[in-house]
Order: sequence, then structure tokens, then C-alpha cells
Amino acid sequence: MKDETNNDANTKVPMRDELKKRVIKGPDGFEFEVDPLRDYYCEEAPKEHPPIYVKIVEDFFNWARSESLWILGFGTGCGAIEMRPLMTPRFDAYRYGIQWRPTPRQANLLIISGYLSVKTLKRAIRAYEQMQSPKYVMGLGSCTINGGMYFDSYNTIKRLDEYMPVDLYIAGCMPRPEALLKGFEDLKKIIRSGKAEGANHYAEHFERYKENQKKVILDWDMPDYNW
Amino acid sequence: MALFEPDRSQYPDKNPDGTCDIDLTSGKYLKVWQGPNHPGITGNMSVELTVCGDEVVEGITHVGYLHRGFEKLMERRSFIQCFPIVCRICVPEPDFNEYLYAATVEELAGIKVPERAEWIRTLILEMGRINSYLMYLGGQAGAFGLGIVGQWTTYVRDLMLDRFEELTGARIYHMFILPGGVRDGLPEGFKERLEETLQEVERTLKDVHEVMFQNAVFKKRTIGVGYIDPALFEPFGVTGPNARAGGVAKDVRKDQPYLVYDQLEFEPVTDTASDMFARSDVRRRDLLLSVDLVRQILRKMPDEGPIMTKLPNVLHWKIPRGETYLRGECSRGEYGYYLVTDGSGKPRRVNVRGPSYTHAMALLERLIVNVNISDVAGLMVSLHTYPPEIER
Amino acid sequence: MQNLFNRLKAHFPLGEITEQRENLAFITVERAQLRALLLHMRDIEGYTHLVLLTAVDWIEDGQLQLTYLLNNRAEARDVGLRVLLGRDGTVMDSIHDIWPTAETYQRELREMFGIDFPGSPRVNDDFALEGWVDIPPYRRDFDTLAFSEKNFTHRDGRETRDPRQHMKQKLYPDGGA
Amino acid sequence: MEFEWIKIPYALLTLFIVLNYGLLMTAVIRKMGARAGRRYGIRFYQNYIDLIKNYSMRSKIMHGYMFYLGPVLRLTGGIGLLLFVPTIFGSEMWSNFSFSGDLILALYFVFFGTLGMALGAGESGHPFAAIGVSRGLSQVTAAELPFAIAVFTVALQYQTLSFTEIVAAQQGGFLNWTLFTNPFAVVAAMIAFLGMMMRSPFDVVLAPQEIPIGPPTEYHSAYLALMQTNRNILPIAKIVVYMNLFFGGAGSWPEFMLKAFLLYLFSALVGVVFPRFRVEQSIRFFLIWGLPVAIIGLLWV
Repeated sequence: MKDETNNDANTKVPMRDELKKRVIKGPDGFEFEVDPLRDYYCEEAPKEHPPIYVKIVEDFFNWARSESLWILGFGTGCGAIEMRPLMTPRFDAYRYGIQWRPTPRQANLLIISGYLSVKTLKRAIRAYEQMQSPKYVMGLGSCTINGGMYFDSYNTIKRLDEYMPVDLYIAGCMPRPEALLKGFEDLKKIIRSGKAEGANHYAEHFERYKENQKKVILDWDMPDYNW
Repeated sequence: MALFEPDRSQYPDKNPDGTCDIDLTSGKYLKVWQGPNHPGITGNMSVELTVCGDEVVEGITHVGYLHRGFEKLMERRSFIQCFPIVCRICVPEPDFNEYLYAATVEELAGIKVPERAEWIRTLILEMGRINSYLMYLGGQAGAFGLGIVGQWTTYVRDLMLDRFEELTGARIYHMFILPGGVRDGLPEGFKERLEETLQEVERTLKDVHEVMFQNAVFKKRTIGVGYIDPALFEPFGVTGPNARAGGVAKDVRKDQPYLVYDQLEFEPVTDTASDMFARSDVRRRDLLLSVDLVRQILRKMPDEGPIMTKLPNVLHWKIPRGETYLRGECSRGEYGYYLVTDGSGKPRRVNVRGPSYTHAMALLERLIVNVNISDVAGLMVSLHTYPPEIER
Repeated sequence: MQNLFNRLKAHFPLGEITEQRENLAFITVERAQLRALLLHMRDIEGYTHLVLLTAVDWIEDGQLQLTYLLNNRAEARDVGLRVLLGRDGTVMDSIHDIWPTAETYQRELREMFGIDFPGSPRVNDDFALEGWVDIPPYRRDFDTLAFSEKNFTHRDGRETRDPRQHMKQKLYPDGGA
Repeated sequence: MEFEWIKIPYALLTLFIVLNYGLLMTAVIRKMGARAGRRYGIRFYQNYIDLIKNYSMRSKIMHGYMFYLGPVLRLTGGIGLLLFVPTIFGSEMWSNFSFSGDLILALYFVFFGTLGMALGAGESGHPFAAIGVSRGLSQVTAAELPFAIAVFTVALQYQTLSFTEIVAAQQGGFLNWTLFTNPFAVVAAMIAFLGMMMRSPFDVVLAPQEIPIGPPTEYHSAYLALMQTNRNILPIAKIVVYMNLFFGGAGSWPEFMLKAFLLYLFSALVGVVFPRFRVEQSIRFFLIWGLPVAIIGLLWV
């Protein structure tokens, strides 16, 4: 499966068998063709959703969005361990309208808690694309900013904003819960001022993001548009 | 092999190469991914479940979402440069990495650690064990929808983290135990404050015992579920509380006393049921044991004396060729470091033997078959695995 | 330890023994003897616990060292069996039927060192990496820094100093001494 | 009784009051649960913000028409149940569209939303949603059984199928409540109540740690907002049914709010201290404990 003599890191990895297009015979004897990379997914690229309402309404909506941040409970790295104190008595993040949702459909804030290995980056991208606009991304820890102490690791990405639009970084290894709370407050300010349009930015520069992602994820075995 | 294979009487059998050919198009089976983005998963790993109705036919674990290549990174760092990054290997209980790395380096370099430093190391390890167990109890209860226990335990865990912060200056990654000794002694009045925190821990554990372990529903969910046959312990390298819950008193603190454990009196906590409830209960009692050990340490440890030996110039520090393996009893089982040096200033090879490595991969794939899908999360938590130490 | 070595020596041809501690020793064995030796250790000597199975890359003398570390809990003793193999196209026989947990180690070795274990369950599946096309990362001739600089986009403004030079400049600013 | 147009605005007013009351009450209950966990808890107006936010989400994905109809049907179930049950006893205006024999309609509406949800979630094509639906239907069916029997018991007891008359029969001191005239039926109904409120130990349908989060997994933005609205109406509507059947109805809004709060609190407090039953365990629980008690109540009459 792995080719050890091949030193060119940019060669395409052969696609796995279960992902190839094939014809399947259903339980009722009915034959149909299955293309796993196309099933159940929208075909077109993400559309921009510019703010359409008049300013005061948008401001009101932005206030509502900023006051009810639903975080996708996806612990991608070390930082996940500080998420739990956030939800619990010491630093009770629920006071600030912050809740945890288990499914990306209902969340609108993705917290990349720490370094992202290439394998996790693929899942994080899917989770991000399944979230509904407007959506925000917070990068946690030095390793999302410039690699941190994994600057020479062969399996972790070094700049998060190359692969998805980041609204806010929180430095530190790892950031304390107080820093997270402060970060939430700053994110609320950004959202209220209407500057948190990461989803539109992502849709606008979709090709560049996809190019960056495919440059790192060598076995791209998922559709380009999945939401 | 037949002994180790689960009962597959009603399901298609495994092929010798480990795959299991299940005809998904028959409409009888359903493939469900539990994780990596799933609240019922421990950390960042995933299990690929094939369910038939409500029962799991096959579970394949996928790890590597946290792989950073530590063992490679350490090969291109000098010995003292490795010390800050080793604690990142296991997030919830980082101290064992620091201690074992320091101990292996000391053994190969022939460094003797002052006694007081050893006492402080033992204190840190036991406090870390308390933290890890508190986190486990919350997770085990949360896996069954009893979130309130998680609230309580995380609260007292924060109190313990305060003590850590007081002692080491950091909440999670302490970077306190470095080759040659420890960074600092106990601050003023630390023992009293730690004693108060321990009492708070015990108080919370009483509540937890009433809400969780005497709860009819919790018993209904856990007793007799997730049974590990003690015959599987040796073949699958089961250690720590998972083995102790099955009646095997495996405890490195007793078997091969390291640090100052030979001067502390304690008995390994054991149970016989070897199911989920027994594992949870063993961990709860082991947590109380750790509290007692911390008290003993505070009582017996010397207040005076050096805490650091003079190291050679760490920039030119070379260690002669050799290889060694040291183990410690962390909260999940046997944690080991295998260090190989080649006379240069950098380690030749470091291999971390995390207990989750054996528990969460081969063992879990056996246990998960024929389990109700509702119990998968609880079963994974009850093995108490931390993915970061599987893939490093 | 020494008498264990002599007892084993009666049955198997063994290489040299390195006594690290009084309860830890490493013995070099031939690949052909390994399987029988493991069974002997497990069934007769009571070394029933496979602690770890890993590899060390001695690239200078072109050898890969496989280390099987066994533990005897009753006597609180550990024995590491070293097997030296060639570096290119390395093949080792699987022991997953002696210790089923070995299949995990063998999957990792297959991925990280490129050592093949024919017959081991799912040995060719991805373990930690996904879509890896370079040489196995744990081999010594794989330069992780160069790889990461080639593949990932770095944020500029990060400076890394060699500690030796840095300390020298801090201590002796005039470059003397 | 002839139909009066003035009832319509009053019915809508009832809906409005109940919605706001539900939003506030659920928040307060969640705060109390948080206090049990030594937390401060959410802000009491948090539900409003979440609602506005979800309605103001910009993008939404459609998985087919049934997927869209699911929340609508569920909301219809909630509102319908509320509209056809006399909220406040005595006042002609607040008794909404209740008519003789509305008991049967109410029974139907209690089940209605779940069916709609099942259809919609099935359309979303998410495996967890499918599992959640199968669990939800089986559990709700099991919970319905004691409830239905208890309702028939009450109907037999008072020889009527109209809420208004049932409530009328319970007036004059709380000793006339069904709670005291026929305790077995009430106990059975309360057991079913726990199951119908979808709270722990019977929240295996949502079960975040097992099947995040069951049927609503794929629902987002406006769909989710619809379901949130319903989540604040349907429990109150159910509580109204219970109040009328077993707890002597409510003579005024304050009385209504007090009783609704206590009833909701009952299920919430049970949920705080109990972990989750597995689905077959919960069904067994209903059939072993709920059913015989209900039958005893039936024989009691």
C-alpha cells in the first residue's frame, strides 16, 4: 500500500477500493450504481451569504449570534482537556451563552484545540464545511499559530489559517481557561462589529483553500463539496 | 487463538487477515462511525462500528488523529531539549512522561537523584493520579448521562490543579521533574493547603459514591457488562486497574517498587467481577488509596536536603551507548520508557509504552463485539484509555 | 539473570548478554531461534507479559534491531530479546498468535519502520499516518525537519537558534574563550 | 356549544403566553439543574437568544420535503395539543377550542409530533438519526401504554370524554383531584410522564454520548429553531393535559404557572440524579411498573 522507494511527496495516493465507483445489488435484487464520493453531498461550491438585512437588523442578529455561541465538541488536540473545566463550576462558560453541541450541523463555532495532525485536518475540514453560515473558527494554542513546539514535526500543520478562515487565535501552550474566556469575549466583540465573515471569505477564496488543503492531504478521498 | 476470539456464532467470522467480510448491501447491517467527532469517544480516536440492530457485529479502532511523531522529534533534540516536550505525550497525566524520561536518562548517565527529590517526585505522581482518576469518574458517569458527577469531579480536579499550579507554576504541563531531580521544593504552607484539598476530594467522593455507585440505574447499566476474561490479561498485556478489577493484583508500585514506594505501606486494590462496575469501583478505591499515599508522603518526606544533582554542561551532555527500560504504575496501567543511547548528545531511540496502547486497540476490538451500541461509549471509558499515548 | 542466561544457553544458541540492572538484561538472538525462544520463555520460564515490541535503526552498520521485551511478574524481572535484521526489504515473522496484542505493535512497525510481518492481522492498514508516500518516518534517514519545511507552509517570523551558539554568544559576547 | 370567533385571538394569546412561559421556565429549570452541579447556569433569557440566532442563520440545507415537514409536524402537534385543551378552567375565553370528546384528540396529538419527527429524521439519512427514531418510537409507544390506560381510567371515572367536565368534576378542594380519588392511575400516568418528557433516565432517544443527538442530528438553523419553539410548547401542553386530568386543572394563570412549574420540576429533578436507561431497559420499566399500576387503577374505578 505504501511505496517506500518513492521519495516524491506530491504523488497521489491510490484511492481505496471502497471509494471507487461500483455497481451494487440491493437486498431486493435491484442493481444500482454507487459513487461514494458523490453520494449524499451537494454538488456545487459554497455560496456567499452576504448580510442582506438593513444594518440595524443585522446588528441585532449579530448580537444574538455573539451571545449564543454553540461550540462543536470536537477535541482535536491537547486543548480539549481545558474544555472540560470551562463547562464546569470553576469557569462556567454557560453564563456567557456558550454551549456545546455534539453535531456540526447545529454548532457555529469550531474550536481547533491545539495542533492538527494531517489526519485530523481532513475531519476538521469536513466538520467546518458541514457547519452552517455564519460560522466562526478559533485557533487554540501556539501550535495552530506557527507550529509551536511541533515546528519540525512531519505530521502536524503549521498554519491553521491556510486551511480554514480563523477569526481568533489564542496563544499559549496550552492556554488557560481564563484566556479562553477572554478569547470568547473578544470573539463576541468581533462578531458584534460585523467583521466575523469567515464563512463568506471561505466561499470567496474556495479554490485557494482547497488547493492548500489538497497540498497537505495527499489521499483526498472525499468530495470537494461536502455539506 | 480461539480462546481470544469473541463469540461470533451468529455473525460472519473473521478472516485470518483480520478483516471481516460483512455484506453491507444485504440491508441487515449498518455501519456507524463513532468518532473522532463524537461526544462518547475518549479523546480523539474513532471506532468503526458495524451494527446489526442494536448489537455491534464488528468494531475497528482507528487511531493516529493525534500523531505528532514524538519519538522522531526526540531523536533530533539534545537530552535536555527533550525534557520540555515529553510531558505533551499524555495530556491528562503528563507527569509520568517527565519522571520516566528523567529516570531512564539518569540510569544511563549514572546520575544519582537526591532522596528529597525522589519524595517530591512521588508526591507529584500521586497527585497526578488523583487528577486522572477524578477525570475518569466524570467521564464514566457522563457516558451514562449522569453529567452531574462530571461537574463535581471536575470541580475538585480544579482544586487539585490549583495545588499543582502552586507547586509547579502550571496547570496541565508541569515540566517539573527534569533529569537530575526536581525544579523546586514545596512552597510555604503547601502541606496544609494540600491537606484541605484532599479533604474536599474525599467529601466529593462520598457524594459520588452515593449518586453513582449506589444508583440502581448505574448498576443496571454496568454490572455484568463489558466483562474481560482474566485469561485475556496476559495475551493482551492488560495492566493496571483493568487487571486489578479481574483479581490480578498487578501493580508496579508493589511488584517493582520505584522511587520511594518501598517506604510507603499500601495494598493494591483488587476486585473480582472484572466488569464495568468493578473497574469503576476499583478506580474509586484506588483514588482513595492515592489520597492516603499522598498523606503518608507528606508525613514522611524530609523537609531539608538537596533537590537537584549537579548535571554536566547540558549543552555538551553526552551519554554512553546503552539501552534500558523503566516502568511506572500510572492511573491506567504500566507506563514504560525504552531509551537507547549511542554515545552522542541525543537519544538514539525513545519508545513510549502507554497502557492505552494495548487496551484501546487489540483488546477493545475483541470486547466490543456483541455489545449493545448504547454501551460502547461506557465500555471505552471503562477501559480508561487516552489516545495521545497510543500514537504519540 | 546470569543463570537464566545459562539455562537458555543449554537449549538455544544465544548472542551476548547485556545486564543493564540486576532485573533487566538484553540478549541478542538469531531470527531463527526467536519464535522457539519466545515460546520457551513464555511457557517454561514464566515470562508471560509482552511489555513492548519496537525497533531501533542502526543505520551506520545497516541494521534494524527489533527488541522484544518480556516481563516475569513473579520474579519481577525483564528480559529484552534483540534481533538484528538487514535494513532494506526487512521481513520478520509475526508473533501475533503467541501474544495477540503484538498485532498492534507490528502494524506500527510496518508503518513507521517499513518492517513487514506476513500473516499479521491488518498489518497493511494505516496505523497513525494516512496517505503516507515518503519513506517510513522513524527510519534515521528520514529528515522530519526538511519534510515539514517542504510540505507545510510556515508562518515567517519564527527564529530557531542552536542553543550551543546562542549560549556561547551570551556568555562570551566578544566571541573569545 | 356554538363557536365564537373571539376565541381565535384568545387562543393565539394563550399560545403566546405559553411560549414565553415555556422559554423562561425551561431556562429556570436548567439553572436549577446547573445549581445542583454547583454551577451558576445559563442566563434566564438565553433561550430567546438561541431562538433568534437559529432563526437568523443564513444558510440551510434541505434533505427533501419530509425533512422540512418533520419539525413542522412536530410543531403542529404541540400547538394543536395546546389549542384543543382548555388551558384555564372556568373562563370561556381561555378554554380555546375544547369540545366534548377532545380527550381522544389530545391523545392523538400527544403522539402526533413524534410521528412527524420520525418521518423527517428518517429523511435526513443520518444513521444516528435512524437509530434514534427507532428508539424513540419504541420507547414512546411503551410510555403511551400506561398513559392511555390512565386516561381511559379517568374517562371511566368521570363518565365523560371532555376535559372541561373532567376538570369540573375535580373542583372544590384538592381532595377531589384524581391524584387522591384514583392514585394508581396518577402514579402510572406520572411514570409515563417521565418517559414522554424525554429526560434522563429515559432520554436514550437523544443520548448525546451514544448517538449524538438522535433524531435532530441533521437539523440546523431554522429547522432547529422550529423544534426549539416546539420544545418549549409541547411540554407545557402535555403538562396542561396532566393538570386537567389529574391535578384539578388551573383556575387562573398564576395557578396554572405554579402547577406547570412543579410538574416540570418533577421530571427535571428525576433527570438530574439518574443516569440513562438503555432502550430495552426503559421499555421493560414501563411495561413492568407502569402497566400493572395503570391496570390496578382501571380496576379501582
